[in-house]
Amino acid sequence: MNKVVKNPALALAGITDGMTLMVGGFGLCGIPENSIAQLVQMGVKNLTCISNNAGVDDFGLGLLLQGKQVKKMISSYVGENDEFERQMLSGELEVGLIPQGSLAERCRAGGAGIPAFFTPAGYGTEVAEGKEVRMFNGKPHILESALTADYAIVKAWKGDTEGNLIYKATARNFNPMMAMAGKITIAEVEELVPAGTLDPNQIHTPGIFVQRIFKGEKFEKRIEQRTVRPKN
Amino acid sequence: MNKVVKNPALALAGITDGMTLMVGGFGLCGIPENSIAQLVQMGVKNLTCISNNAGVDDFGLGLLLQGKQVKKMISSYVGENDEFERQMLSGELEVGLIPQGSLAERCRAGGAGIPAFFTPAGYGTEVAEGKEVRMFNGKPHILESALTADYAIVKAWKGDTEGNLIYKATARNFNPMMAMAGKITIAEVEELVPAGTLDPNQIHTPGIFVQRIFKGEKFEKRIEQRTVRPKN
Amino acid sequence: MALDKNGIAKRIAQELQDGWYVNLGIGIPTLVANYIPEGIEVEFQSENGVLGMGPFPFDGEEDPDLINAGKQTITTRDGASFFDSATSFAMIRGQHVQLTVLGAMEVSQNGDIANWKIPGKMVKGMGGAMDLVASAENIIVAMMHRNKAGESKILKACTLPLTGVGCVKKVVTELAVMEIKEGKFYLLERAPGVSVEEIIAKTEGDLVVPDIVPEMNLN
Amino acid sequence: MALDKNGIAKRIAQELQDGWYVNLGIGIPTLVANYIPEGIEVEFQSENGVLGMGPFPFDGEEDPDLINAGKQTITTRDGASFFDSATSFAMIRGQHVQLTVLGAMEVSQNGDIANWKIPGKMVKGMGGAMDLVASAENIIVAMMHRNKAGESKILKACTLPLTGVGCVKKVVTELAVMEIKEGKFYLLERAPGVSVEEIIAKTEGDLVVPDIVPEMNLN
Repeated sequence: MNKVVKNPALALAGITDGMTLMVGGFGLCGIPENSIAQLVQMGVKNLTCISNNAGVDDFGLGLLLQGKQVKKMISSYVGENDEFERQMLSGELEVGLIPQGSLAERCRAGGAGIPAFFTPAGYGTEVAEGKEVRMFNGKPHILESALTADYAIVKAWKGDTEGNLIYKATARNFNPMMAMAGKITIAEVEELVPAGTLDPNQIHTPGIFVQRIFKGEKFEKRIEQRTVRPKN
Repeated sequence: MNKVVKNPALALAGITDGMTLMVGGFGLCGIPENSIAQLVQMGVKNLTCISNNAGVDDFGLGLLLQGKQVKKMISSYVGENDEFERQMLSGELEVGLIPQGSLAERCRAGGAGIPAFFTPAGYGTEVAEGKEVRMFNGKPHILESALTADYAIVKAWKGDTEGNLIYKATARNFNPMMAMAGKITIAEVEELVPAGTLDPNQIHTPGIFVQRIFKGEKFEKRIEQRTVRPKN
Repeated sequence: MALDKNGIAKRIAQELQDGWYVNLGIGIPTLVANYIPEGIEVEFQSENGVLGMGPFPFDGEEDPDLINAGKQTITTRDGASFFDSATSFAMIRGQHVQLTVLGAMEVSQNGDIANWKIPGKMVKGMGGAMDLVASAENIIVAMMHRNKAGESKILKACTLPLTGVGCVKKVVTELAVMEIKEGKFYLLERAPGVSVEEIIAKTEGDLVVPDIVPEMNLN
Repeated sequence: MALDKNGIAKRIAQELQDGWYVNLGIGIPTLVANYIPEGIEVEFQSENGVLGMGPFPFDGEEDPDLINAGKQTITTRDGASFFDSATSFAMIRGQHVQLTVLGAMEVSQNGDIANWKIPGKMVKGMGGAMDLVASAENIIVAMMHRNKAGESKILKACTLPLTGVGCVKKVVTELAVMEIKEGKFYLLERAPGVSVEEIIAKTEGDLVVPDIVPEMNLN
């Protein structure tokens, strides 16, 4: 069941104006760089992007914002991004803010066929407005619904030809849940190996969740907050 | 944060009559054999056991049934067990049957602080009796609640002193979710290694979910349905 | 002539499409894996936590930690993966598995299925069946047309406790292939040499019979 | 004398207990990791998916794939683990993390906290804060007693949009340690050399002051 496509153009074929995309990553860590570059090149517009963050001005999803390709961002934390701020304040860009844990769980739910679940996060805040509240164990919870996307675009460290994925360190973050929640899921990987190479016991995302996979040409992996100790 | 205890007796200390236990495994695969033997020795009674299956007559949870230590089994599939059948038909043993996917998800929910979720499984069947029904995407779903336990007892392949666990093949099954859902979680492992030995990228159950860990003395690993091809 | 169990499995295998992930139940469904048509690739999922099942192991090479949902020792193919039960049912409930094949005690003409409980007899539990039938977009039932008492299992309404409602799309028995739609069974094919009359006689549910009912092609 | 940020962190570190898993927010809370009392072991969780964080990496050894929730490059200790965001918040929501320390713009005497949004200003989002405050059994707020305009942040009722309701148990500022219970702030300790009168003057919420308010012991 070979899912390998040759390049980002083939991987992202079918993404059109107005679609909803999930894009993996936390800050600039574990984002599908090559796919984002391809989205810029394709020039698709009016996208709804579900992604924990919105990148920085000149990297990550910030690149799509620069090209005014995004109609709506659904995230838990934005900012770090002047163009984002300008578009949001001017009303060009819609923004839906979701608690980070609810965002993760709603993506997982979307992939797992759980249409809705109760969580305590956001009760009593504006996040809860219009949502059902119910007590469990003496504590109020709100009902949150599943999220899905036309396409989910994720980035992994290693992948095989059947779409099995392994992530590295904290570059895992939202990628596994988004891979589950895409109607079509595209994975870009640093290393693409034949099926049978990866240990079946160590697969983070089983290939069933991935429809297309390609090896990214290069990964810049920009660091947002370089913090170091001096070597002595 | 050393969680190692020397033997099953110390690992299971605190389990008393009437408690609810989650016990990992699918059939006889991935069950905590040494802990079950210890429960038999302790003679604790009136237990509620949440476990996908109930073992066979002379192995797995069947051993607890023989000693009439179980008041109630919560499972998805029982049978393969004459003593179980006798106790159930005579009314000595209560049995709660739950669809397997709902059982897995309810354990995960218990561990993840999700008190309830909607699932399509069981709608229109006796499993749905008394449960809230709601339509999502044109399809009826029922509301299922989280499961937790006083103690969860799981079995892993490798574990480290901080309680990080790696399972082998399909012996993983219910163990990871049950590890999350126990107020106190006890892990028995085949191989116990110092912290830092296991690759942090390949941990199936992070140590935060495990309170006590011990190396099992021996693992019989009985096979329920040996099916083979002849070697030619 | 009515098919045997392998014949039923062989006919169902014709429904497989390239690239599908498939969950096979215990019994006749398991046999489907032996008849994958040439030129297509499918992957088998087992709900206890494995994707990419291969054939049974060679004698002496069985691994107690590697079983399928029927608790049989198995092997895996290249590209296999293991996962926990919650993830496994996420695949099933989330409709990532394209086809589920399972056995049944009864199927009704609105697609209800009963296959887990006979009141008054020992109840073994539903296992993963309720999740599978409630979730799958595409469910094929593989079973004998009648029970051991000679009563039709293709019914107007199920008499046994249900496993799921309105979910079965297709039924393959030793006599016929039937589709379920709009509250009726539609006879699509008959087993080689089996007459339409015999199928009608052995079917209790409403059966729509077209003028021409082709024989199954099992070559 | 009022504490500096490190003093606040040092005082909060005294609350740590052996074997706890702890989530530290951005800002003052991050500093708590520098003052773990002798003889106890705690593990730090970061909600982007790591347990067992170590110190910042040596210059030149930073790994872009290894960051904390503040997007800072980090290292890990022996026994660390990585996991996805859903599992990370399962730990938090499921109360497997024993202590959460975070900053705030306002705290009210019934334990409400506001720390994510100032209407009319740019909104950056709540990140994981709403999950953390709604879930944690044990939340300590680390902040300055007053804002830059000199207004008390220790209030009868929050004026800013809430992050969570009735969740804060303890507040540590540069002036005082206060417990929240029964709808009031209880003054537990004062910073060395800070008078009870100063704390009262700078606190807008109802403050219960015992006869004797010990000084914090920061040695």
